Amino acid sequence: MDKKHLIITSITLGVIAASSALLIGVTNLITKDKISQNEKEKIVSGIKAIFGNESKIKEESPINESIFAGEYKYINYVYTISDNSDVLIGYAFKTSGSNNFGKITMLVGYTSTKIYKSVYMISDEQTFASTLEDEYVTKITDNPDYQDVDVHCGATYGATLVKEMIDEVKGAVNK
Amino acid sequence: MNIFISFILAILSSMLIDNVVLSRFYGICPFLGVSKKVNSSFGMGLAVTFVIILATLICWPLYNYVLLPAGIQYLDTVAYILVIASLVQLVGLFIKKFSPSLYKSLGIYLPLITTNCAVLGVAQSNTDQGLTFLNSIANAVGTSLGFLLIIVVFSTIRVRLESANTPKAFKGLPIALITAAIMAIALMGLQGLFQGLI
Amino acid sequence: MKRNKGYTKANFLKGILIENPLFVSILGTCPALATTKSIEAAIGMGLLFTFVLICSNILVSLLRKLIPEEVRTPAYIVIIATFVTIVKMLTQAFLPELYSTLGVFISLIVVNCIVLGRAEAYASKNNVFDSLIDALGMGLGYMVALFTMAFFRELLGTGGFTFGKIFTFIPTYKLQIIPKGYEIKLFQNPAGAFIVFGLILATIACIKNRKEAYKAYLDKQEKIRKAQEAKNVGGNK
Amino acid sequence: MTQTGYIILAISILVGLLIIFIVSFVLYRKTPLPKGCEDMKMSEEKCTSCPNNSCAFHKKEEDKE
Repeated sequence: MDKKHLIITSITLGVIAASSALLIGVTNLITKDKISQNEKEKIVSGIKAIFGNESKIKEESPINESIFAGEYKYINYVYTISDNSDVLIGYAFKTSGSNNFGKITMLVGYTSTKIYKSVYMISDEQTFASTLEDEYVTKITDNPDYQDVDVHCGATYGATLVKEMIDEVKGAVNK
Repeated sequence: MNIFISFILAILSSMLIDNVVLSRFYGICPFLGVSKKVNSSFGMGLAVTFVIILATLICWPLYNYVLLPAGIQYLDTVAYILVIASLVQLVGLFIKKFSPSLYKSLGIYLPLITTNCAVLGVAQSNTDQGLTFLNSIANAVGTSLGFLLIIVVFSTIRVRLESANTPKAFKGLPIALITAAIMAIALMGLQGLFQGLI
Repeated sequence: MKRNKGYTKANFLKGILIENPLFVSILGTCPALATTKSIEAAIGMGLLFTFVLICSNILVSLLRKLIPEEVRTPAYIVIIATFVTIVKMLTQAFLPELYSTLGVFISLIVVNCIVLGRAEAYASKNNVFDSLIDALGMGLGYMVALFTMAFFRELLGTGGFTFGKIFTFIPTYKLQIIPKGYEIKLFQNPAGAFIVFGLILATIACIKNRKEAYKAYLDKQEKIRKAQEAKNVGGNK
Repeated sequence: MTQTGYIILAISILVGLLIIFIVSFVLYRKTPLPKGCEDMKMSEEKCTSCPNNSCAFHKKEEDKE
């Protein structure tokens, strides 16, 4: 391959790569804050699903800066929830964990009187996500005695992971 | 011990229950165009298995140790397609240079693998699902074995389909699709088998 | 096709009817079987696919004289991958519901046989306007094909059509045609996708056979009539 | 390593990947076929349906026409 031809090819490919990088960068600038805003909205709608429509986030902090600080495997964020007249009604813990079928991120809601309120699934990319959703998660939402819901439900590994997360949150709340 | 069991279960589940062709629909293009000869489809299956496992070995660390700390996860698809395409070319180069016999059996399929949806599908879903390294290897091994199994079984059935007297309109692809549907129903039954475990 | 007046119209209609990418040249079957669980997902997938196809066809035909012959495919793969990443980011931001429903299949457009095929077969040989029309035709044809698949799968699978679940700006509305307990759940499963796709291909093949048989019948009639006339002319002389 | 350091590292790795891909693509096209495989034929119908025009067997199709 003669020299000149090689240079032309590498220049054109370089221009294509640079222009595509530029295009991606520009779209990223446009969509970056919108995506994080979407995530925020998802959490707010989750909290509304757990604590009712008039609940709102009073303050939020990573777990280790909040009053529940400690050594946790799943919990990474905690939200204190209050209703419209700023009365504390409970806490929502954002937990995320994964097993060999995928990652689960969810919100676990506890009332201020340390009773398990409900669970909201933010993102469930497990392979058997739909079976987990129908067979287990719907059974433990708004069901105080989630302990005796059977874990063998066609998505056993996913269900045990969800249960471990709730138990860890229970430990944190009762601290 | 528990790790080993869950590793085997992950391979079994992505091989049989959540089969890549019949329930997740990655890799239908080669599945429909599979040729009648069993050894050629076996050759294609082996080539795809080799590329899937190699691709996962490279794509997973690339995502978690290069893209994630840099915060540019949205470039994952570009990175994966580059890795897979260059893998196919390098493997082809290697086979062409060093083993003509292997090239004779596998060489035909190498250009097809870049447009094979299963390879990129597995690499992309491994990181989208946030699997750990061990689990994504298990998923890759299970998926490629499942792909190999289904391709070989389907090519044997397709040989029988030629001699069956199907109605004129169903000749060729439509009857192959109906048999694939019956195979998918059979695999759906397997999900009950692992009800307690998976 | 030489550049006569109806070229652009034929070029556009080719994608939808004569060379429909899914039902005639059987390309891009992976997303077609997977994302046609509901009409909205199918239309969403069709829109994203058409957007990527149009952008990549335009850019490919713009650069067709610049890119040297032997590095054509890598350059096309890079261009298509860029547009797919852009589409993925846009859907994640503006249509999050569609993004979570389609999941991996948005990034699978990169390996979609149609996009690379059209880029190499058509866009690299024709000017920008023709490639744009070709991309529009192909994209619309693919969306129509996805829509028909999704129409049958959702009607039979869930007994009706739900709107507003994925495109959240439409008011949610559920049209129930088949009464609640009588729908066939199989069509929502993967096996149903194979059945619907197989049956549609069979009907197309049947129509084609029927047409050919009819034409053959007409030719036979024609031949018999000509033979008749030849005999009469021979007789009167 | 700061955030921008990671970004530069990631982008350089991606550019490296792109270069490896292009170089291997060109080399794959250049290396001659091994001795015994010149006349390898793909089954006819499969070759036409696959759109990968740059694949070696398509070249043979076009030369024939």
